[in-house]
Amino acid sequence: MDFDFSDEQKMLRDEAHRFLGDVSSFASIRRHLETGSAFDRGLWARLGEMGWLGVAVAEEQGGLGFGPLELCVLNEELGRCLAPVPFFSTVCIAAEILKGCTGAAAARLLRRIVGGQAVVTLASAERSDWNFDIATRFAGGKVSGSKTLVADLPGADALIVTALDADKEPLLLLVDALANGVMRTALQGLDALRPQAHLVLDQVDADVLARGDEARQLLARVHEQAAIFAAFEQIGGAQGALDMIAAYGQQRYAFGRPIAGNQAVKHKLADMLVKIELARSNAYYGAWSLEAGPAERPVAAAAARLSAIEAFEFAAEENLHLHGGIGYTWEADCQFYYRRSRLLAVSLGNAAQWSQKLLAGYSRGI
Amino acid sequence: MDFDFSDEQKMLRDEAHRFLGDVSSFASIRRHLETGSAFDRGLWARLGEMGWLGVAVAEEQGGLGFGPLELCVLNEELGRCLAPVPFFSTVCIAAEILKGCTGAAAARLLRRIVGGQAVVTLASAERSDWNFDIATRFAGGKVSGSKTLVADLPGADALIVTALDADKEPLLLLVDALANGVMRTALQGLDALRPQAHLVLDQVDADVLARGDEARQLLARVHEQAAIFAAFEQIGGAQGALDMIAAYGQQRYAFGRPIAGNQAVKHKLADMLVKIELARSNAYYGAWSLEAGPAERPVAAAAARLSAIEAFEFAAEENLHLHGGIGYTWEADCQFYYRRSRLLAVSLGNAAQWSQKLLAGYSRGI
Amino acid sequence: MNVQDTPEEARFRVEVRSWLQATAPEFCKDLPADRSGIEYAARGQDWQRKKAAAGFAAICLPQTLGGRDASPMMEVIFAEEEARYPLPVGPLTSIGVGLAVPTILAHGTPEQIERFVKPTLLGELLWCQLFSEPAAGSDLAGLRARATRDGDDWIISGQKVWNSWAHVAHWGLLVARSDASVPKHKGLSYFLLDMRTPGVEVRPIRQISGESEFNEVFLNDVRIPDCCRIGQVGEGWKVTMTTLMNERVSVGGESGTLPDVRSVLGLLQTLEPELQAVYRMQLARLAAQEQGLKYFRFRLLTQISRGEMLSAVAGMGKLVYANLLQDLSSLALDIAGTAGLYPETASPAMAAELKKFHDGYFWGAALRIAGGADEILRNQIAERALGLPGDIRVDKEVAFSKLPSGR
Amino acid sequence: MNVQDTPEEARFRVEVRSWLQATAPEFCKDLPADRSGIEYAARGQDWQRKKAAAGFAAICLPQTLGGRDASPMMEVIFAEEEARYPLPVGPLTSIGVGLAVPTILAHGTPEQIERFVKPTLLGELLWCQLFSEPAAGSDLAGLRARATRDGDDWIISGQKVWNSWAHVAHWGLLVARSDASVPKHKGLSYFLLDMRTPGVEVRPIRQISGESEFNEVFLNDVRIPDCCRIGQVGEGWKVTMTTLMNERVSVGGESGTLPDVRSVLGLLQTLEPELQAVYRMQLARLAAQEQGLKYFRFRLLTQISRGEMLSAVAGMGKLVYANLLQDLSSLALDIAGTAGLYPETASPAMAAELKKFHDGYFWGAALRIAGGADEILRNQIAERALGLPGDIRVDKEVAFSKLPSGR
Repeated sequence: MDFDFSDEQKMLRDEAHRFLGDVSSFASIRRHLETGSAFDRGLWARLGEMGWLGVAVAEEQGGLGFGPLELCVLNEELGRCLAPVPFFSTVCIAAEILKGCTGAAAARLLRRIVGGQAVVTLASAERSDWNFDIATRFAGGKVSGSKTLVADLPGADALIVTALDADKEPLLLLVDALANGVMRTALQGLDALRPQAHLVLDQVDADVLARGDEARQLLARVHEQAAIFAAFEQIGGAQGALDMIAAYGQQRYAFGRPIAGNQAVKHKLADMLVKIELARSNAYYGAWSLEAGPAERPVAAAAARLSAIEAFEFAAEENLHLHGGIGYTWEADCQFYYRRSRLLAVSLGNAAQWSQKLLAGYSRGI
Repeated sequence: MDFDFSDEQKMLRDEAHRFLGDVSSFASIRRHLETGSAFDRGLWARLGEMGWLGVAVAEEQGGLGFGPLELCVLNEELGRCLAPVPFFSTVCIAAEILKGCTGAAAARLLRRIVGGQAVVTLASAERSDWNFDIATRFAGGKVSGSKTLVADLPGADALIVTALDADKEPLLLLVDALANGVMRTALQGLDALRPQAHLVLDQVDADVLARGDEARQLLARVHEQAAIFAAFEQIGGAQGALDMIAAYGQQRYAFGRPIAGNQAVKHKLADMLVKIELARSNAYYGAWSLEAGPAERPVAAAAARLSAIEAFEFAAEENLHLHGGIGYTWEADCQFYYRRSRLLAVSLGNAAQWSQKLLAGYSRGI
Repeated sequence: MNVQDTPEEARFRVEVRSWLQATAPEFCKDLPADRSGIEYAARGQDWQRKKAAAGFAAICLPQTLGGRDASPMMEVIFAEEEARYPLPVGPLTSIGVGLAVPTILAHGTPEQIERFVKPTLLGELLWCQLFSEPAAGSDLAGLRARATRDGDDWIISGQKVWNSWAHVAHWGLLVARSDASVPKHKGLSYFLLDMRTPGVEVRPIRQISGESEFNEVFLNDVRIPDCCRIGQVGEGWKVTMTTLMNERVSVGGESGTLPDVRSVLGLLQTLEPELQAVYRMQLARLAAQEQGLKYFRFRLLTQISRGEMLSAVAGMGKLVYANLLQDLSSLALDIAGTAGLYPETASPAMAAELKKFHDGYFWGAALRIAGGADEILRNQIAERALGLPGDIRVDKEVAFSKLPSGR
Repeated sequence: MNVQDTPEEARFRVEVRSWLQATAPEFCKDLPADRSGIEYAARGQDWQRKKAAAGFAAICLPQTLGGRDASPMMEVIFAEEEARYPLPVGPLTSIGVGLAVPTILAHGTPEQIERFVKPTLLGELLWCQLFSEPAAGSDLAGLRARATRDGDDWIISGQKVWNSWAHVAHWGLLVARSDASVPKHKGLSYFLLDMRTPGVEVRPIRQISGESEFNEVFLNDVRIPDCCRIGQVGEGWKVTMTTLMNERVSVGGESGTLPDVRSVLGLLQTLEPELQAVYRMQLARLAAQEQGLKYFRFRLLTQISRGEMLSAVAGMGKLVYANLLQDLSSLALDIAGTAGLYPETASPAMAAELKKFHDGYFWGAALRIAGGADEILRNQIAERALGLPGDIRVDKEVAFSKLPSGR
């Protein structure tokens, strides 16, 4: 039994923890928000230099040649510090799709991602998300359609777009974000640190990355993987919220002693830790399933998501609450976890969808 | 605004509280259980003498001529002391059905109930309950069929039986429990204080009490009423459990002080009270709807049930838990509320059914 | 068991209704869009004057003070009817009428009563409450603003927070520490502060929602004449309790601008049927709470109508509502999925609904803290309604200056 | 990230498996139906002797003591493999092997070690634990059983509860108060009690489920020679902690006789589809907990496998499992409706399932209390894993005899 990350992976986590602790703070997040830019380009460049953008990309494609477990580790740390970079869109989704595609265009773009020269995002949501129940059409080398919510679109250089051809065959297309006919409209939402935009494509040049069943399966696999990565991000956020209130609860005095000495407070913090450790355990299993094979993956992803949603939501709500009045002010940092926990709770499907998936997996007898 | 029971009704409650406090204790419940008899006949006779069995029956039928609100009040007190009498079956269901029937047989039986000479119960459950999706048939004055779970059947003198005639027309029938062809099999269940039995009817003489739409509507109305009465019973039980642990928490010392001084304990007791007061408020509205008319009744019943289930279950579980080891012993009385809360949670339909009903009512726009 | 008015209440309601019908619409017209500005406050003062003239400014007060000596239920009825109109009411005037007036009546000198009560009822004086501090919220008696005697004056230094309307109020209700050498509850004194006094600086607080409904108030060597002290020196806590006892029992939820179960049900119907069902148990539980709160309020109103004192359990209204609001909003945002976080992508009607859930998500968090945090209310219910033991207190007998205070 | 054994662990597992295959079936045969009687205990002793002979009785102990000096992970592996057979194991032997032996090894004299360790490992001596009292559960150090010195002996009077196997045990681990004039933790002493001593009276406790898995033990002027004291006089609390630290970290849930999510899902399928969906969110949350517990246990095993100390958070396993068991059972009984409360009305297969939920409904309640109640575990996690402040204690510095004790 060695149900844990390897020493190397833990070293990467510690390194990420230290590095992000140095360069990304709530103060830097606030400065970034004031600039109004799509993401923190300076930090993104640093991540590229450190190799993080290609951590799970093969060495022959310019990456470090590690696997999904390293992405888990990095997502946890990025989730904790809420760094405003398009890591999830570009590295955990787009690059993972490109890795599954053959062809020179995919390989070229992957190299640009690894080198920090391209931010890439998946544009798939229309009526719903992560499927081919879509109206976007591809014909004669041009794609037209619109996508409702595209994460990190404002700063993207290239897009992976889901579409159907004339025979309603599924396609994954590659589109240059600066091409003629690409229209992006930034959206105001609950979590400004992860900008989303509306996308309209009007007769835009596009290359085919994958088609047919291959495209369908690739999308489904990346969706499941992404759920597990997201669980790590949520666990990082939940742990960040717990650490914040544990520290505050020790230094904030009321009735002559630290508020964390009250059972009403300390038992709530114990519950936070319990929820986080359950979620972490499920996420570990999810991580294991990323390497071990697809049979366990749907249930592992669903259990990881459900418990991570619960852990992060509880930690974020009660962190804010236990800070008292100050927690409700803009100057306090509680809001960032409060917003992010809500965003991540619905990213990639809401609790009802994951509940269905988990129980369906149980019934099939995993 | 006078959203409260009347002074007379409160006097009845206080009187019931005193009377039951004198005659029905956990000690007397235990003695009753050891006798193995179906119910406490001595107590039942006393209830008859005090007029409780006809409290909601018109004076011309031998009753006291009050209404359903008086039944609410009595159910709360009976729920608190868990008195082993067939009050709910006989007075809250059977008598309420008989009040809605014309005909001499119904009137005669009602008089016998009021006088304490008849325990009567409704036998309706087959595949499901409280409907006419049943196999029991009535032809040539005889009824045949079987009913899975009949509350208080072991001690019943007469039965009200749901059946269909040859044209599949719904019927409510009156059957003498001692008639030829009536077979009862007592069942072992979670709550021995409210005995249930299996019923088989083989060509048993029966009188028709009501038929067709009249029978259907009567059954539906009594079901809704019963839900509201049951909510009061649950609130009485929940309050009994809260009172028990509040007293114990003050007298049980650990770490040099009463355990109820710990926030972990006192906040839980505060939550019990909050749940009880919410349930009580909904039950009051339910009580009001019993008199005010049928439009609000489904939603009122559903809200009352859901909150009463939650309040009683929480109070019963945590009462046992906070007693510590002693709470888990047979000699402690926590078990009686623990068992009863589970029984009442599913009597008259489980939480899912009441949830559907409540939201359906909201959607209709009550 | 009756949810209708008594005959007397019904008569009063009719009177109020017809007066409002004739009077209110004019005051609802063309209200400034900025609901926190000076112009809006002026409109609120106008309306208060109008109410006072008609004898509705202080329904429970004696007629000699401009009231009508009526029961608290009549005040509830007036408020219910008034709430049917989008009038410029709320803390703007109620801090003065509902908190300052009863406090001054209970503890003030005849001169103070003469000077402040009528002008407040007439809408001439607007008030703010200067109680909470950055380091004294749940533990209000741990406040640190210093009051130092200087001849006939007091000099106040400190910082107050969560002060609604401090930026337009004429006067403030202020509690400060006049003696740090005695235990915390014993060294407080209570003052009325003219907000135009030099050294008073009011700054808006930016909330997590981005809005600013509250202020913080900095007091830099602010001079208050001793004639503006209420109650004895060192007895400020007693006066403070009078103010706090008058904070109205509110169960909220009456506002159409905040989410309720019906609005979540509307949203739920946009999902496919099987997913709808998955959310139904949770939503039904919240619905039973919402209903329970409504009828709990009916029971409180019945007590008020009978002139009975409300028990400590009345405080559960805010406790339940605040959590319900947060839970409902969070559930709604879960049902709505990612698109729900970006209202502008929806139809205008749906966008307005979604905006409501966003507001509820933030405001629910605020309500769980404001006016007695969840934990404080549970303590109160446990101790006052159930008679359970108080917490062990290490700060009761110690001089305030000797208490540990963290950072 | 690997859920498989290390090569060394795998080799050991193969060894254990083949030994069990050859040995265990004989010991599983014709076990007496009464799982708490003397005959069953004798069978347990036989099995313990067999294990000892093969070197599996004390896997982590030095070879000189009859162990094999192996890692705790090997002990886990043996237990996992042993659990595949319905053998007469459990507290019957583990109280002696798992609690008495390490306690005596840590604090006993050479004579005591000589006298008790080997016979216990060989199954000759069965043990029970005499710690809890009616008035000392969560607050174990508040125990009242008196130990009075009398020449070379001690005389013990008091009452102990929750003593598994006390009715067949040869010896008991006993802690009693030798000095009530000092603070509670300082006046305790620890003894080994020969259960055949006059004055020891064992009575079964009837549980709410109607079963009797535990006893209470009355000690009426029971005489213990001083040579059976473990540790110094007044240092009984230290010895007690050693015993408690050895209580195995258990996350339970491995028993097929208790409900799990799969069994509730089976039950759910008997409902009509729309009602099924209504229960699904709640059940999925419990399923995510069940899965989380399983993989949490994998993480603990990994730590054990590496020879690391388990952190205080390990205690959450029991906390989560006990609540999950109660919640799952209660949910199942809700799904099953009234009929579910009367198993005999169902088919035999369904009746067995329902019986499981009844058991879980009672046993979940028991588990939330036993071996550290929910509240005690939350305190431990908060204080030890998160480093938060301890509760204010009024009983730490006061002589035990001066402490208030309620009734």
